[in-house]
Amino acid sequence: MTEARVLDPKSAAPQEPPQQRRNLDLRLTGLLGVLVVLCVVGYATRPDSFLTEANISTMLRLAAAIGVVSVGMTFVIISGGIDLSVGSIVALSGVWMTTVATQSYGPVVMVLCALLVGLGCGLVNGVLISYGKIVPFIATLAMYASAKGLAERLSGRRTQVVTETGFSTFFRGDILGVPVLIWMLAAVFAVGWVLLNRTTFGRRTFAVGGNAEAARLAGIDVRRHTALVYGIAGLCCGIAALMVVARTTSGASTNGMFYELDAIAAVVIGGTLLSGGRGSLIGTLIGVLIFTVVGNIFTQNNLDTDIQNIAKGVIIIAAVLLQRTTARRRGTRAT
Amino acid sequence: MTEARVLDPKSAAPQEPPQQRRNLDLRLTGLLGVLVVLCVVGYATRPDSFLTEANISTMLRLAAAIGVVSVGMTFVIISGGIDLSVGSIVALSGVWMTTVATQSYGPVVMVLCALLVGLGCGLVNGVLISYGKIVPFIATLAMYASAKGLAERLSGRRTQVVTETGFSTFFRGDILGVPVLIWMLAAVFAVGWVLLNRTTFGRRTFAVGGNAEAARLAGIDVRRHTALVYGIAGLCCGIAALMVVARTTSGASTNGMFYELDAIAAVVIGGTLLSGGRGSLIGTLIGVLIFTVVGNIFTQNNLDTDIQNIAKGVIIIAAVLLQRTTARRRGTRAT
Amino acid sequence: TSNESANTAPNAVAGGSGQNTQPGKQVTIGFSAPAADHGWMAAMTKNAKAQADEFSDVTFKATEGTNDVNQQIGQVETLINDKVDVLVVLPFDGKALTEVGRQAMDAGIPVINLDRVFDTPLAYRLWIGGDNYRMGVNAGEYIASQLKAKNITNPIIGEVAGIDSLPLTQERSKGFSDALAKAGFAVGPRVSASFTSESGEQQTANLLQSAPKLDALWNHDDDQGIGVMAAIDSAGRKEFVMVGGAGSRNMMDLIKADSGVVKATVLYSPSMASSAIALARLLGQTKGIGDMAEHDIPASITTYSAVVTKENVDQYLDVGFDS
Amino acid sequence: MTLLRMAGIGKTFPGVRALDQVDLEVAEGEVHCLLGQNGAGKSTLIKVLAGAHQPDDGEISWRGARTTLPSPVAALRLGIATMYQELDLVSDISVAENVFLGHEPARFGFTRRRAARDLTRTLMTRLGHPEIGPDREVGLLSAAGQQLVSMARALAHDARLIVMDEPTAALAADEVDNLFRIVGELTKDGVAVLYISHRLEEIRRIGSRVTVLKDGRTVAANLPADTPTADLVDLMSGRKVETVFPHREASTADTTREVLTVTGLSREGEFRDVGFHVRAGEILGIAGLVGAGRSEILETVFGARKPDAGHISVDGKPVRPGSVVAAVKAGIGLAPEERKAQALLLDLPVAHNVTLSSLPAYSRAGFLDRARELKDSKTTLERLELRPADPRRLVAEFSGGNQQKAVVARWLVRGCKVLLLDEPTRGVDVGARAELYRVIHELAAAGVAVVLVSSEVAEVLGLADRVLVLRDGEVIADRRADELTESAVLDMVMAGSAVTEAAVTPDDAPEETP
Ligand SMILES: Nc1ncnc2c1ncn2[C@@H]1O[C@H](COP(=O)(O)OP(=O)(O)OP(=O)(O)O)[C@@H](O)[C@H]1O
Ligand SMILES: Nc1ncnc2c1ncn2[C@@H]1O[C@H](COP(=O)(O)OP(=O)(O)OP(=O)(O)O)[C@@H](O)[C@H]1O
Ligand SMILES: [Mg+2]
Ligand SMILES: [Mg+2]
Repeated sequence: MTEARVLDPKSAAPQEPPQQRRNLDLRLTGLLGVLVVLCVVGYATRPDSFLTEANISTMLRLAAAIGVVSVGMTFVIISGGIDLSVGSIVALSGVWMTTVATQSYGPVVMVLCALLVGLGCGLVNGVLISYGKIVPFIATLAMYASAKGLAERLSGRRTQVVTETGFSTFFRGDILGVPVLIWMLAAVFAVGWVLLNRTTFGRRTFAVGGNAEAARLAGIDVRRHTALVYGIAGLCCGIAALMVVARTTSGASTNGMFYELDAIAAVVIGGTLLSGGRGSLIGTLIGVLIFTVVGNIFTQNNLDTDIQNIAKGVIIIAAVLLQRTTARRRGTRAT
Repeated sequence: MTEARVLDPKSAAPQEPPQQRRNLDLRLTGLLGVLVVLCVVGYATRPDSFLTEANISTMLRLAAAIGVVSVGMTFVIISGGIDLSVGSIVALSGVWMTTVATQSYGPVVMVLCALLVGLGCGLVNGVLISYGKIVPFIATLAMYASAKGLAERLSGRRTQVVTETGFSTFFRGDILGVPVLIWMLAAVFAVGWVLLNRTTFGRRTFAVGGNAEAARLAGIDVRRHTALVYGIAGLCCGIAALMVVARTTSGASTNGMFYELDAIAAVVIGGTLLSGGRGSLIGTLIGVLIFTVVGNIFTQNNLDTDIQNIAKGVIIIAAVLLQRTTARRRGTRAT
Repeated sequence: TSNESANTAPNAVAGGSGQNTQPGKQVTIGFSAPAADHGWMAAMTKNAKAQADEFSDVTFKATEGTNDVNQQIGQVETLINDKVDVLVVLPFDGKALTEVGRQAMDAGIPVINLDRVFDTPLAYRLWIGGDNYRMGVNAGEYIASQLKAKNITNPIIGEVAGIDSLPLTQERSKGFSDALAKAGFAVGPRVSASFTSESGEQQTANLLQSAPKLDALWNHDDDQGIGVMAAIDSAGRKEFVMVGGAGSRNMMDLIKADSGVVKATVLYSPSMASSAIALARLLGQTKGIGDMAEHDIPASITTYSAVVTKENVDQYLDVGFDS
Repeated sequence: MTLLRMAGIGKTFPGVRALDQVDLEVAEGEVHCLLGQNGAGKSTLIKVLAGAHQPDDGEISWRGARTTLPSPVAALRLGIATMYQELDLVSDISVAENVFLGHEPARFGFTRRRAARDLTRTLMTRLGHPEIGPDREVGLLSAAGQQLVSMARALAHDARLIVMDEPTAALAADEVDNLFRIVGELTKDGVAVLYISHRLEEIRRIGSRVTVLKDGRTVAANLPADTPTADLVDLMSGRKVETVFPHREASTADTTREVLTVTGLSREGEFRDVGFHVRAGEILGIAGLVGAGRSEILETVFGARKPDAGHISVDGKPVRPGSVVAAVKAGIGLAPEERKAQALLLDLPVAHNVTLSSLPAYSRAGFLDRARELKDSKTTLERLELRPADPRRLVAEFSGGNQQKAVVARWLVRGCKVLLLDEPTRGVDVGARAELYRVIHELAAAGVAVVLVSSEVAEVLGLADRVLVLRDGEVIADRRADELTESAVLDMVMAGSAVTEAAVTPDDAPEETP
């Protein structure tokens, strides 16, 4: 046994810089790195066409619909939920707005119709989840089946062609030389970013996803908030439906297929935690772009679908490993 | 401190009814109720054919493959993970075992091949998730794409017909008048149940899913455990591949489509928490049967697909609401 | 367009004349097909049902369409358990449903195998379907002749295929490249969509980017064709000849109008479903086909993939389906 | 004989040097106490000892031999069992499963469930709580119940060294005695205990020697347990801290105005017919044993639970029962008991946690004023001596006591009419505690009606104007604080239980064995 001893009590621990921001930035930098690497690969394999304005515009327009859906999905996932019904809602909104009855009222009604149908479906999801206390996975799975069925019924499973020329002219056109779809994507992202990062609504979304009970005890109306978050996701689906209809000049119950998987994948690749409470819209945007660029490179290089699939799996893993900084930092806790 | 408590250990210590168990039972009873109601509906609408031996056997054989996959999925979800790759693994195992090269070695090698491929893919998932620290959603999404691509490449996208007669004879046959597939389903469920509820492995699975950090601090090798759980899920996919190949007498890269969604839905309907730590295999079995019976009723009654989809959504919600006992119990805190 | 023709009656109906229209013995026909998730498949199901409705002596039982072969086997089994008189099966994957087809035949239920073919004739009484290889060949030959006529020597020929993992897509592509090879041409950029207009649009948008100049383009499927057309339209491209596939009403209208790139489509008509039901009824009533010398219905019928162009389009408008 | 020696231990988290040259020595059969302010590195040190963290430098020897602890299993194998500060139990599974997690009695991989249950029952009985059955779900137990399960788990390991990180933070007086009885039994068997607590009187009751950490360094080692409090505090904080309850300033508010009125509040199985009122500037203390229903009452007043009967009103206006939103609107705030589960967003910066209940005040038209948010959070953190006082850090990176302060900070920022504090000083060190007391007094002086629940009777008596004594969900006394003494309160809360003479006040003799 050793003697009692007393040492110098005045030593101090060094102060350190704000952690969170740096980590997020690091993660996003990693992701951006992946995107840049992909672009370099694209350019190396097809120097003639990859970085042309036309190809970039094509990629961005391709990314538009899934990008908008992913914005909504980011909100849902940050709030601790999941939405499997986005694809079906896109289909339903698109079909509804292009039925003959709706088209005869002109483009404004068509747009409103898509937005309202999307919002409505989203709110039904939200109410089932928050007030009906049904787990998000199940509630939105039910909506997935129902909305799809309804879209099939409404359309009689036929592709509804847009005959309303005003609609097509506007949404398929350009503004200041940039396609309307790209403007829309940018606008939705910008509004989403501000909403998530600069408003009380966004702050509450993080709180609800991080610890719903704590949020409730802090005086947040968790149920109403949850319902609204799914409403936002639905609204995004409505906007995406506009985009898909504009691009394909038609509404069909097959639109939006696999959007749920694609959107969730983009959100998660983008660094948003599936368990909620943490996430970033910029990450989501980069995630969407990564998938779009990968698809474009495959097509540009005329690869077989089977190789594409294998490569896609490998790229997903590589992308995540490249941005694993966070996992390492949290390693001590999360291992 | 009460003397009585301390000094007389045997004292009254009012043995409270084990809470957990009772609630689980209540929940399962609710689910079983849903199943019974569905069977009554089935019988009422088709009294001539619904409850015939042939129809029941058809339903069970139909449920076999997805049932076995759901057993593995239950383990994964209880351990706090998710597996999106099950469908692709079923496809890959099926294709691999039916390639000409494999078939020439005879039925035993075919069976081993399917099981090993399934197990191998599952372990790759597990290692990526536990040692590679990639979130399950992303790791298994990557496996989903890669395994599918590999299956397409192996099969040259052609359906591989089973020419090995020994295999078909056995797996398509009966034992004691009951189809082999149904025996297999029963066996997998029984083994799974014992493993989950009566072994240290199973109980640790709950702990890992409930609180991974606590499990680690308690001395459980969480990473190895996680890897094994995904291995089990992969093995189940291998078994399911045997079943699908036996039923279709062929292996194809299109097998197993949407199994991930169906299995997750069955598991969650069965009362297993998506967030991990809680769940029951019996619930999963009932969940699988509910979906099978619903499909059968639709077929028997000649309903339109679009109506079927809408109805399916409604039935999912109804099933959950009918078994919402648990939600209400935890309601005081969780509202 | 589909909107205009939405209220018109089913366009393709078989068995309109002759003795066989007289009501006979009551026949229950079981019908199983993949999910009606795009226009062509929906038209198959719809035609089958419409054809069945034409006959007072037919009870029609359709099961939920599914793209899971395991599920489809279960459904066919259910129909067998139900003891239908005749089965009409359009399998998602012919090889995978062969055994259950055999099972039905063994149970004494004649099976009409629609379109995607079973592995062995033992599994069906009659096969009726299209000729995917010939469809590709016809598309290839049409394109080759067009290009030859324009004296193009080194053409860039694009292809928008359907779901790559289906045998029918592979056959179509093979026929296409074989026919082109005969003319000394080869397929240039090729993408595969999934029979939906959205996927058609996405894939074509990418394809058009990778090929700044095209001479011809074959699109396997007119359902995805709506999206393909939209992509071509947004890219503002019109320097090439496009040929469609399957023969939707929409595409035929475009061919007739002759105002864009679409010059032809190669038929793969869902009218075969109507024929299948008509033949199923006859099988159930053990009748033959009136105009044939044979007493029995033949064992296999292949529909012809006609090339529909501006010149002959009027003649085919009635089999054009709503995409 | 020296059992464990840790020398020169260092551990750095990104941006924080949590441990820097720590030395520690534990002898067989002693209760070695580890002292230090919030964030001094105590929990980090014991996590290194448990194999949960890997040290960056330093060496560890066990019974004289150098060893490494690469994983929790390694530590458990050596015979080091740990009760962590943040209850690390799996809440979804049963008590027995938690107790034997990782070392289940088993044959060929099959669990022997009967054996596990029987052993658990024996352990819980030894801990004095046979009513916590082996099949109960841990998540449904109270914090104290969970602490007992944690204890049982440590005992189940048959360890040579048991590490206890603030085991009494969630316990009431009777439970503390119980714990100390067990500690006594253990040390008699030669088992060593490494004991962490912020309650210095406990150290005098059971401690053998004391090691003091400050800012990740050992500033004093192996001091005798009877080292004067003032010296210990001095070592820990580097300054003199007033450990007594601060002098009450007279309230400036209208102290006759009844702010919170509760009548006839009942909830099936939890409490019956509870009524009380709190005036502006008054501090109402609630005393009672664990399970007496104190937390439930606060949560019900706050709307987090729906009462079966009863009325709640603030400033005479009735508050809609069962709605937190309504309660917060009416000006009620609650600092809940379980900070991790009920209060904190671990993955968010402290600033966001602090302003969570006051978002409308920090926004215009829904847009946040983030600069002001940061500034105010920083001020509040500094006022509560939260360290490091960097509002942008994630809550998860703070030590337990500092997290607790963040919870209190939330309601300071909000400024409410009624503040309900459930165990506000749990895990808070002596210096900061004095600060918290001062803050509570200031709030009262500013006219806030404060309701304080604490398991430390001395704290209730020292802070409150009036004390409500609860037993089994019923109010048995409502008196002025200066009319009561600690032993009187303890008598009351335990009356009806078999012995009252065993009730010990914290200033009693250091050692006691049953
Ligand atoms: N996982 C982590 N990541 C970053 N910093 C951490 C982590 N864990 C602890 N720290 C930091 O290490 C320091 C020591 O924390 P520790 O939990 O050991 O304190 P403590 O002495 O136990 O305090 P308390 O009495 O409040 O429990 C603190 O500054 C804390 O913020
Ligand atoms: N002696 C006990 N030890 C542990 N848990 C108990 C005990 N008695 C009751 N409980 C459980 O605790 C619940 C109530 O505990 P709770 O923590 O809410 O009470 P409390 O008076 O607020 O005590 P504290 O806040 O000091 O923990 C009871 O419903 C019961 O399940
Ligand atoms: Mg600590
Ligand atoms: Mg309490």
